[in-house]
Amino acid sequence: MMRCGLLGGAVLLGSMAGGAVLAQKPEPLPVEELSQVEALPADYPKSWVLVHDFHFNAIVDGRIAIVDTADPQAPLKGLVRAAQFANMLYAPEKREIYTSETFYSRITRGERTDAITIWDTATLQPKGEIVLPGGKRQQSVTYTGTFQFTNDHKWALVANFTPAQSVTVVDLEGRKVLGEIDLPGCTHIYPTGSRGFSSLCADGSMISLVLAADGTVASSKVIENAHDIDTQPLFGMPAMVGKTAWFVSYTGQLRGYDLSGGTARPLPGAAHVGTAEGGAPEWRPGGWQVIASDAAGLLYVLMSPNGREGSHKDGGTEVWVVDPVANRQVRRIDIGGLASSIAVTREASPALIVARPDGQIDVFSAADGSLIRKLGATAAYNPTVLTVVP
Amino acid sequence: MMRCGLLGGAVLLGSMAGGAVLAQKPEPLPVEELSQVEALPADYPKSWVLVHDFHFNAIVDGRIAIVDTADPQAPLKGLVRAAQFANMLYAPEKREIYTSETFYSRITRGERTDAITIWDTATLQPKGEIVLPGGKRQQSVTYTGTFQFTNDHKWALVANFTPAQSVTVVDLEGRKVLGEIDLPGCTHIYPTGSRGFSSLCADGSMISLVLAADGTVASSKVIENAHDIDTQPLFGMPAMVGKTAWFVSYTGQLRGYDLSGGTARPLPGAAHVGTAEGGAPEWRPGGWQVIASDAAGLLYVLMSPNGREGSHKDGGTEVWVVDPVANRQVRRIDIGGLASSIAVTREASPALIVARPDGQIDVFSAADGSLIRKLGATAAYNPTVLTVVP
Amino acid sequence: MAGFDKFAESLARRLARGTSRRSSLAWLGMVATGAAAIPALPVARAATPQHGGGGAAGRVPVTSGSEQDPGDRTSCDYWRYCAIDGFLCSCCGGSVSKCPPGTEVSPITWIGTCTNPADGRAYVISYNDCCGSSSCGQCLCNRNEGDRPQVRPQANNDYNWCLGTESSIYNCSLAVIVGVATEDAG
Amino acid sequence: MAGFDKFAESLARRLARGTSRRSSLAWLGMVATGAAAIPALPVARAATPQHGGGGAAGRVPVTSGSEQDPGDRTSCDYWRYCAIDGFLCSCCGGSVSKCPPGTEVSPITWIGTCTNPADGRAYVISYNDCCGSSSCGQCLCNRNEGDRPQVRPQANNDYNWCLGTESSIYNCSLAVIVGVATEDAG
Repeated sequence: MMRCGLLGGAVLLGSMAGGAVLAQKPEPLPVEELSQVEALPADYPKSWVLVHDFHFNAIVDGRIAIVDTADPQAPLKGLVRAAQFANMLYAPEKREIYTSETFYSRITRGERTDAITIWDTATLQPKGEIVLPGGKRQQSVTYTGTFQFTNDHKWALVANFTPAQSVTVVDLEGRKVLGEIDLPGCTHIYPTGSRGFSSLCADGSMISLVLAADGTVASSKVIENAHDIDTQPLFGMPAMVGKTAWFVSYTGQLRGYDLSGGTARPLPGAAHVGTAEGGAPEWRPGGWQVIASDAAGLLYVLMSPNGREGSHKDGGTEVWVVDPVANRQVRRIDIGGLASSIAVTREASPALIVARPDGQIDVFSAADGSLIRKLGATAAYNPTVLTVVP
Repeated sequence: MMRCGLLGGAVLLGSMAGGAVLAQKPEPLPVEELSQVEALPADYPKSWVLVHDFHFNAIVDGRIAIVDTADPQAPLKGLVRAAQFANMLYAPEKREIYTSETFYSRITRGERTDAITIWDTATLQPKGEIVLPGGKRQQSVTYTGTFQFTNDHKWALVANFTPAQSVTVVDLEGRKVLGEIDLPGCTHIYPTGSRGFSSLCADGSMISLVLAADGTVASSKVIENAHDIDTQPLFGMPAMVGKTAWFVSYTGQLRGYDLSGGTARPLPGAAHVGTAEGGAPEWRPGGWQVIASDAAGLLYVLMSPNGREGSHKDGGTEVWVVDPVANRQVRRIDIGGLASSIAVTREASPALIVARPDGQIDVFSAADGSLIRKLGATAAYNPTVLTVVP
Repeated sequence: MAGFDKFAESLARRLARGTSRRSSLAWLGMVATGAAAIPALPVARAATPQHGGGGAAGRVPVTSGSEQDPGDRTSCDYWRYCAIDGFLCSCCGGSVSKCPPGTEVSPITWIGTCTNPADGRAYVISYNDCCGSSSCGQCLCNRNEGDRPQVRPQANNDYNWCLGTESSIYNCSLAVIVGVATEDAG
Repeated sequence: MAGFDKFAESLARRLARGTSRRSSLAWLGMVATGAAAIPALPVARAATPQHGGGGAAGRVPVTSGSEQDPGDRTSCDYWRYCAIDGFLCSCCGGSVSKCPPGTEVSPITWIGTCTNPADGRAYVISYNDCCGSSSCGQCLCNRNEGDRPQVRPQANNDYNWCLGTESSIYNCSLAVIVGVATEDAG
């Protein structure tokens, strides 16, 4: 580095001398070392986000992009394979990333293998694999509810859909499948209590299951009238505030479910994202991952000014910040164009991460809504789910 | 169809009546049949082209697009898998397409399998597979010379590169590998004689091998000074005129090799694509598949006006038609923008097919250079090699 | 909505032919659960971000030839696509009702209800996926009229509906008329 | 060109450490065959068609910090990329000399000779591929100064140089200085 500084000076002298090459040339640039691979910090900084790239033009070749939203020079830190409608989980304290994927022996045909791959956070190399039996893993455009932790990150739950519905219970630490729970009519997994989960059901109920130490169902309870698919359909992915899952409906109603105990408890009272002028015909939530929380418990909802039936995946142009407990709209953030997914980091000064349909990722201040930086379309083709470092 | 016409009339009447819905409504559209899959003619028309899509953004997910260049409404007729730097061969008389591919058990990792897949031209369904041993299949940006027929389409030859060089001999009809021929220092396969092939070698020679009935080498012959890599490097893919392979060099020299006998025979005399004004600094061939032939034996060469060292893959904006035997430039075709690959169909009125770097495919008259139709970017992301129906 | 239950039953019967007993029974249950809730809605074009080298640039319209089935079948605006999410098979070597060669039709799928502007009727459209060949990559189209959360599978277009097929690899989506939902949706 | 044979020998020795005996011997032979022909040439930017959602839009330049190694390493114009064909590892989680995490470096590769505009020297650049993760998709760059047909492998950038690695899946390409070809290329 000292030598580099010196050489820089020499080149400057040369150019000052009218561009002529000096008789006294600098030393050549040194030969560089081959065979090196970058390593990441095993514990990701809080500015990092795991961006699921659905890769619509090659779904078999989906990925997770590890992105530092504070580094506009090199936002993409690395890629983890997430093949064929994959899902991803991140366990920071274990320094592991898990992908649940589907493979065919000839990419598009042949023998099917579903498996969870365990990746090291520092090297992004696979450390192990757990094969999932039956070829029944649910394949969807990315949702968080089809692959979830329970039992303190020791287990994973995998949603199945054939279209018969069930959940496979996996012991991540023991690297083995514990069993399968039939769950007809119910969908998505919301970790509940210390070892269990809840699901939303097609008849409007919610079901909560407590699991035994061997992965079987110890007890279950149905909560009737937990959601209304006809009048207030809920976006599939909630924002978590502690152990409370906050869902937003297609029209902006907020529904909280306390998942801290063995049985889910719908929070009483109605909250709403609020209203605003200028909608044509009205403001509604719109996008893919439309709701996020910050550490203080505020909710951030991606809003479309062109809300109508069928607009719920069209994306939004503003983010509305809402206090769901006080049922109060705190502020509106103009994100300067259409976005499809949002998340809020857990940094000391939290950032609102905005992913756009063309892959552009922008970083705003969650506190005042000002634009901090633009990362460009530098990480993912089709960013679906953004997972912040907790 | 009769009923449709009637209904159309009814709707028209309705609109003439000021948009009011008639009391006499047309019959509803009929319920349509489920569970149908389109089939192709087993013998492809001569307007069809097999377009190799390298799919740079997902090389593991490469494809062959079957394209009807005479159908601007639906140019894409179907896709055939061509995974991971694949190669493709087409045997019209067998109504088969062959892909030589590489697979990993976990897409990017795990156990490697190289295989030839045999596809039916009508259904585009696989009919069989021949596994290639050793995990040594050459992977390159698409060249025709790494997978070739010999022995009257009964056998295929697969180039290997580890970087040790060899050729695997495959009995397509018998669905088995016959053996492997070491070929150090030589590259690409040019079918020669009735059962054999030639390769270009790094020392400037060409080697021709005659194969025995069991796939071993019956005899071989080295042709010294067959090409000059330093001063006249040849684009890798020749245009075939009968059994003569015409190569073009980076600067526009044309080299013919008669491959009809057991040993390749370099044609005497020098031919050249010719020159033209307006080059900056000069006109040179440029693109990926830069040379094509028509049924009359004329050559078509994709030319860049910005020819210089290193420009040979930059693409070209004109196609020069050359008679290589008379060594005469016949005409120049302005193709209205940058293209990377060209081919000429064997239709009664042959078409010059032009593939552009953004995937657009245009069709020109080979006879007078006029634009016939534009197919748009409707078939492939990265068209590399165009194979016309013979 | 009248007649929908009858339609759902008939649809389930037709679908049952092409799929396993267990999955068709599950499907039948789902159709029965959700049938009454599938609405007939006005057609509106949703934002469809284009990605990749494909897309509509330079496409020549493909029409039915019938004035009662108007519109360009390679355009996301075509009336039948009101609840589709995926690549249009009409751009992939297939049509609205036929899969491209080299693929197979998923026997079960989601359905939407789209209004035909020519006759004012709401038709039930089955968005069967074509499977076994990877992402077609042409004419990506995402519209969501009547699309409901995954908890109501038969009204959700986010599932990979390549189910009951030899391969679950997704290539493109059809838009097949399987019935009339309402006589007048206007 | 003086000194190049010595360089090639040393390069082959370094490469031999990371690869099998058979392939390194084959490689040594190839370097010896082609060594005298690798030219030092002026830097010119080739056409680099962009495809897909990635690309240079919105990129912030990445520089070496040294005036003797000038230019943006995420730009195809950077002097070291004069004969590269692929995704720039500097855009993929790596750098010009380091592979992104999750990949491994190919021990053998092709080489180009690029002129450093700051000191006028022609450097020999090794374009090792990073392997085991699929197409990075960022900063596709194709330049071909000194690129020669596949018959001279060590001067050809069309090979997938993910050879001698556990996986041959291609992710991105490095541009590592491995020597000085000529003292003054100007």
